[in-house]
Amino acid sequence: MLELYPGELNVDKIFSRWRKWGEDKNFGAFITFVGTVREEDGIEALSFDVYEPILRRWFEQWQQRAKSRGAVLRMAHSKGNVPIHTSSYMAAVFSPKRRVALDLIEEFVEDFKANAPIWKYDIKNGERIYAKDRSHPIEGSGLLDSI
Amino acid sequence: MLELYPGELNVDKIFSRWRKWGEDKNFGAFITFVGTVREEDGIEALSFDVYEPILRRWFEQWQQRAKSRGAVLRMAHSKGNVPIHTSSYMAAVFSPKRRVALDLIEEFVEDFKANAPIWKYDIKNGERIYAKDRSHPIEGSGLLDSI
Amino acid sequence: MVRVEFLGPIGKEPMEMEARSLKDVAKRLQEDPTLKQWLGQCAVAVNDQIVKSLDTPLKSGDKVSLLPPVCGG
Amino acid sequence: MVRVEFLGPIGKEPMEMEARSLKDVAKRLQEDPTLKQWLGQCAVAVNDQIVKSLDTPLKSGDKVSLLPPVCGG
Repeated sequence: MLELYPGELNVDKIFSRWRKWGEDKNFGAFITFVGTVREEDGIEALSFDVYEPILRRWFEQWQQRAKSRGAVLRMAHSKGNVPIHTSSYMAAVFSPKRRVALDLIEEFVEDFKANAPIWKYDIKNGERIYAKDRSHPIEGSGLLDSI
Repeated sequence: MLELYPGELNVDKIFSRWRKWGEDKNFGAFITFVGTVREEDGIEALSFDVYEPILRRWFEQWQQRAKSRGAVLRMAHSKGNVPIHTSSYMAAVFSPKRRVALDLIEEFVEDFKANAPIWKYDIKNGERIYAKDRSHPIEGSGLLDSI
Repeated sequence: MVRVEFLGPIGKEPMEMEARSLKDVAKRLQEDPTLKQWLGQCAVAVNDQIVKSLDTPLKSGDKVSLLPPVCGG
Repeated sequence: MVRVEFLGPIGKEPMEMEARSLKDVAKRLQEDPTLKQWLGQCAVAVNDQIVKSLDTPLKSGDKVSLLPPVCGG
């Protein structure tokens, strides 16, 4: 249910495949979130490092939370370079009714932004620059500096 | 930005067209909601009456609200019969950043459920039965009974 | 003459009547036993705008619509 | 020996060291000037589980990962 791709996502294809998967499972609500690289500050692309083992654990915990509410989550993310106006992130919730789906997509996307082990870089004039100012310390950061 | 179709929606096609429309407009977030007819209580399909003039006014008010927050809404809905496991409703928000998109999709879908002039019927053994118990009086209902 | 339309599941043919305000329409519709179950649950639009006051004035050619409880999606 | 890995933008080669708990690792890394800007901002995982206590015991073969501030999506 967690898919990683080199470079930009083929959004239509992933959407269609996810939708078809849910088609015969009697879900009444299907919400997708698509994140697209914005043209700003003269960047050519964004680039991503993903640490897969912890990302998979983080995702599995969310999947269990979703399951306890009758829902299913899916997610796709890019690794490496993603040009402006193409997409690097997709998340989806399937659920029997709309309320759980609306709640979950928000909680999941916000926690993804706060805690998923993914690092973002701006590509400017071919250089890869860590997007430090837009990055967030994961919950519990600073432990090794606390003595 | 408001599309009405006889019968079930071609979800993949509508999604793809909407996404392409937004592709070069520098939106960072694109959220879609898809409502699918659930198999329950032995129904064969749902059926919908839509009163288009008021639906279009209602939608245009929401479009203005979205615009004031830098966002754009889209919506598609079925008229007539929609078989189980096919979709009757799609809504979408495009916005520069995720927060507005997450807020708007929830507010828009909830107000749609409460106030859009659409009536739902169960199709059971070929009969069309008003889904009275699942329907909600529009805000301000009862006016003509108030003297 | 104003025209009164019954939307969705009410399933009643449109009516034409003389009315100078929504109050006149309300009085007339309250006399119709087939509408008894609907009036308390319906919103009202004049020329496709939802209205909230019985004092809403009407003129000849206006359209009054009754909107029973909705359930889209 | 435990192995310490530096994820994402830290850009530092893994280190091997003797350590019986995370406290030993902390002391050792605090001696490294190239890590000064990172330690206060990094979360820590032991064998790919995020941990919250310096008393977390370590044994030979364990992997310690430093996770700098993230920004997916």
